[in-house]
Amino acid sequence: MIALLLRDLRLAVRAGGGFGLGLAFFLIVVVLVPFGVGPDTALLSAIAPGIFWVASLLAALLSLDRIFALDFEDGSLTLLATSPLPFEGAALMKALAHWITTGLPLTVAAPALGFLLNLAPEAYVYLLLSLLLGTPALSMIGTFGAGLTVGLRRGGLLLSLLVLPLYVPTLIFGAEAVRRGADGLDPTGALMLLAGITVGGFALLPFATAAVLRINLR
Amino acid sequence: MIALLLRDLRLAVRAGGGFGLGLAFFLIVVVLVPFGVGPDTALLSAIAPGIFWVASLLAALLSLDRIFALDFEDGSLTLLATSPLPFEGAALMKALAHWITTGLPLTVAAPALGFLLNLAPEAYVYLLLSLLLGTPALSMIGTFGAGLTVGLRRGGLLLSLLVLPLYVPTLIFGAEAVRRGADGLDPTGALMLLAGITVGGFALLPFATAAVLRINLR
Amino acid sequence: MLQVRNLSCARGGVPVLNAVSFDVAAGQALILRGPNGVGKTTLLRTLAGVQPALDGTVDFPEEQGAYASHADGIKAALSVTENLVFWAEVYGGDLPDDILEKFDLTDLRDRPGGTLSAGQKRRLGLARLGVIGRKVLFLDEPTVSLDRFSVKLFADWLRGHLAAGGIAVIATHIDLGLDAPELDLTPYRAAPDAHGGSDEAFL
Amino acid sequence: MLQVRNLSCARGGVPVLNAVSFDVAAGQALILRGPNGVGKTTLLRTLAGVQPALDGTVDFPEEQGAYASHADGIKAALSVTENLVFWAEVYGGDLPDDILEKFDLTDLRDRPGGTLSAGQKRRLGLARLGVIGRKVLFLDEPTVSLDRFSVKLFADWLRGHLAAGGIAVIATHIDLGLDAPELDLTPYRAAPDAHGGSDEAFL
Amino acid sequence: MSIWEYANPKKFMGWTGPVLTWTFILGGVSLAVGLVWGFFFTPDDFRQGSTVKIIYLHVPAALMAINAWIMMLVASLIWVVRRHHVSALAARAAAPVGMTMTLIALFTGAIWGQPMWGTYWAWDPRLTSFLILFLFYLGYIALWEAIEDPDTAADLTAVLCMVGSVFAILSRYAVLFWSQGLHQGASVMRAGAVAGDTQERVSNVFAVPLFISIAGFVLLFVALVLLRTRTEIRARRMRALEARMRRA
Ligand code: HEM
Ligand SMILES: Nc1ncnc2c1ncn2[C@@H]1O[C@H](COP(=O)(O)OP(=O)(O)OP(=O)(O)O)[C@@H](O)[C@H]1O
Ligand SMILES: Nc1ncnc2c1ncn2[C@@H]1O[C@H](COP(=O)(O)OP(=O)(O)OP(=O)(O)O)[C@@H](O)[C@H]1O
Ligand SMILES: [Mg+2]
Ligand SMILES: [Mg+2]
Repeated sequence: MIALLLRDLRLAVRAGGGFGLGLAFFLIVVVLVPFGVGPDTALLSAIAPGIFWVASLLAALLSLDRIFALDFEDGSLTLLATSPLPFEGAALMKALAHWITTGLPLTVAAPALGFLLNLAPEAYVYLLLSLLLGTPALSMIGTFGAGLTVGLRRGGLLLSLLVLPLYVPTLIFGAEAVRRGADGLDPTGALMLLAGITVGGFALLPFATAAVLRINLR
Repeated sequence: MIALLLRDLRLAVRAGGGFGLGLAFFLIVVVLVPFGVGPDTALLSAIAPGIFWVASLLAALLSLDRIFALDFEDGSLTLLATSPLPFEGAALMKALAHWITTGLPLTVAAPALGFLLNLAPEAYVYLLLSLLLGTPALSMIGTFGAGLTVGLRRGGLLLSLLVLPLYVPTLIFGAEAVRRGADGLDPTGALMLLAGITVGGFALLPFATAAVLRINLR
Repeated sequence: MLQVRNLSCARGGVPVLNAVSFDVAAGQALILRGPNGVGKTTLLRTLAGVQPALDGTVDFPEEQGAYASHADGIKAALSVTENLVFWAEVYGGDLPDDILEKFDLTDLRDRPGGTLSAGQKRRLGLARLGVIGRKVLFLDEPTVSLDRFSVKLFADWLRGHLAAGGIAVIATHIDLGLDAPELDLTPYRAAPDAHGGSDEAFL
Repeated sequence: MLQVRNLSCARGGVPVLNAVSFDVAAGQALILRGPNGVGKTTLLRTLAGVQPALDGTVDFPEEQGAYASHADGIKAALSVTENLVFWAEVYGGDLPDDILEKFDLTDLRDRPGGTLSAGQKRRLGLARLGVIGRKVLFLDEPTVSLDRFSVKLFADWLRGHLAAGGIAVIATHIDLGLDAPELDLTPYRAAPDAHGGSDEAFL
Repeated sequence: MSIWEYANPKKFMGWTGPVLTWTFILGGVSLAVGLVWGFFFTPDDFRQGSTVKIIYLHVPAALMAINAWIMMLVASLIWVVRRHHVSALAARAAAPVGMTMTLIALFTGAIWGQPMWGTYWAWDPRLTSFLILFLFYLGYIALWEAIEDPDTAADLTAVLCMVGSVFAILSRYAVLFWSQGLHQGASVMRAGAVAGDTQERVSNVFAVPLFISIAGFVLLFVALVLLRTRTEIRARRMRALEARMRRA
């Protein structure tokens, strides 16, 4: 299983940028919002927690269809399915690789971008915490969605359509945690729920993902 | 050239949903933002023009990599390049097909979604107008980006990274037009500039796109 | 020992093959023949467990099957060696020392998979079979794009594999120069009214 | 009439073939031979104008070339007929009436391209050549995955094409049963120190 | 002998060796002089206090950030028209340097913004255009990195650079349309900067070290680009040798 994780990471790096690209997209969304909304700092600071979370979600989303699509097209997925590797493990590793290449860099960098949207200083630590707890769930849920849509041609949009509703709870709790942090309230509840989603997702979704993949390979 | 346009539209429809998917994504982003930002109506109505434009931009973005990727993988692109069809025309048709499947439905539907974000009533007509004038530019610029990155494995993210900065002027003028409309100011200037970008883009970018495609096919 | 009994299989919900039965003893190969579209790929996929059978049984030593499809599963960004090492690790083994020579890949060892020619890619895809150490091989047109020399190379390797007690079921349109029985699938073609199609219940 | 003079070509910045010259008269075919990786695909791509030549000239009647690569460009969601009609329209022609029979696609006419077997797909890919009405064909392993009957079918069609004054340059590893001269590319292999690779300027 | 011959990789390696050393030395010296003079031997500004001294980093970096892109554009055009490999590599070499300059301008600006405007970041047109410029650099570099074949990469990035330049100008205009800013006008570069008599005039005391510092940045930029181009040429040489060895 580690072999698969390492291969995926290596592929991501080789393909140019690997870790940087998810981050770059995140940065760009964060930069674009003020262009749309206007330069008013009070307004920006009010919507900052939400925008950061929506941006992470979109950054995760955008790289989802690559999780299985390439392996499907070149036949590796079929070969992996007939290999001794437990397919659930493979799904888990795929999610992990996705998180390491998108969620993790984004978590590390988000606080550094806080000032672009005038995020309240108190909220920085909660932004970091909520992303750390929440982005793995985004990757795992997304991997499930990617498994569902793998052989479909217009995968990209359909995938988003399927995955975004599944992302809603993560988004709500994540943004809520940061917002409460910014307002000086106690965000522990939201953070706990976020952690719950991540733990639950990682416990159950690898099995669901392996199942849908097997069906799609038939 | 019409044959190519018709084929692409037919493929989009066959692949399930065609016209609906871009729209659905747009809808979802518009719905997610209140989850992230919180339910404060004054706040939402202030950011509505920006969010609508950012959402259209992301909806356009998400389907970009499919413009050439499938044709590249199955070899049609090489066959098209050696066909009597002018390649510039092919690029133009691809952009048009993309607009018809994402930009157009979104333009038609956006005003109907205005109430979700409490858009000011005066702004509806300008939202429609700005999207009508601006989304073709998004498709054409995106087609150029798709041509640049076709053949690269992690195309999806790199594509966004390249295309989003190119989208900035369109976004600014588009959102500005709606915002001015909402504030009761005169948005003609912004709309004119938007139309200018679209016209300029369609006049020049097909050539750039054909050039980069030829390079990528080498 | 591979035992296939009364196997029926479908593709895209339509029954394709009906009641195929055969045995392949250890050390033996079986060549599947039949015109395009008769169901060779479908049969191999069913044998390998990629898709479920409509009916019948497939029996071979657990955890000993391996499938090689039309697509080779080669990663363009990984080098030839890295591609092979990955599969060796997935199957929990090591890279045999002589595998690169056996498939004439020594000169290409550090080339990225994406820069190989069609035949070189195929050789790499076949080399995977030598790496994973499985006994029962299901091979779908393994020699497509190979030149004569490479076909011989592969046939030699296959003979070695069989001599060591391996089994191979091979769909192919050309002559591999193997001394193996052939099975023509044409007689097993499912009749248009065959039972078991996914929608039969609605008729 | 196809004239190739002193053609050198490179792949991935590395010179592959050096000073290839040949003529093919109208009504003639030329079979390219050579081991895997010698540069057959590269040569065909250069002839068809997909990639630029390092050196030398290719001369054939303007707007008369057509290229068929390893990949067939078949759209999975379009039916067999729709796939062919699209190419006919791109080339500004009509679908010849007998094209489906000629490539044994009549039974498959309404099947989506994605549900064809490997050989059926190939037949569809080849049928495109009959639709576009080009004279000078550059074919890269056209008979991969085809059964014997289909190979014959294609060879027959090709003979007809040649009889009508067409030209074909064909890379293949198997015998098509065509009576055509062969050109082995091995002697034209670019020497390791050949000039013209994209990085030669740096040495 | 035409000037283009100096762009032959071998020639280029030959003449840049000594030039490189001297530009580095000269650049280092003028930068040191400019900065030391600026930091320690100029009076504090009557409005901005000692924070004004950041100008000796900020303004030269900002200027070089823009000039680097212009240089890349020119080099790309030369590559497209004349297909000189060195010019493509020079464009590639300049990008990270330009991006660093952009970052320096952004960071020094942000540090300066805190005392001046009470915030590290404001969506001011000038600052925003630099952010966009940063994104253009990022995309350009990412595209170079993502493509295996160097000639393809050179061609594609050249097209990107040209199209990007058009859009960068458009963005600059769009950003002005979108927000009126807090940022200072371009008084240094105005003709009458030194001799002028407006309120905004940068007085001589500040201007001389500033110009020395700008000269230092320019020389350093040239040196870095030469250095990186040489590295790129060596990498290509390695690649070519490896390819040849593989085939031998
Ligand atoms: C954070 C991002 C910032 C960026 C990207 C930026 C960019 C620039 C640029 C491009 C120039 C050169 C203008 C020219 O001479 O044509 C410049 C000059 C200057 N900047 Fe900034 N700036 C930033 C922040 C600030 C801040 C916060 C201040 C402080 C108030 C400031 C004060 C100045 C001054 C005084 C000049 C010299 C203007 C002149 O006299 O020419 N900048 N800046
Ligand atoms: N994905 C699919 N969906 C529906 N039908 C399919 C699909 N793939 C193949 N078929 C059909 O199933 C039948 C058997 O196909 P199969 O691929 O097994 O043939 P094959 O013997 O391998 O042919 P070939 O020699 O051309 O590879 C054919 O009639 C084919 O058209
Ligand atoms: N995309 C690529 N990038 C770099 N080198 C390549 C690429 N594709 C092929 N090559 C190399 O170029 C040489 C010629 O390849 P080409 O595909 O033309 O061979 P071929 O004669 O068609 O072989 P085959 O019979 O296997 O199809 C080979 O050594 C191959 O490894
Ligand atoms: Mg088959
Ligand atoms: Mg080939």
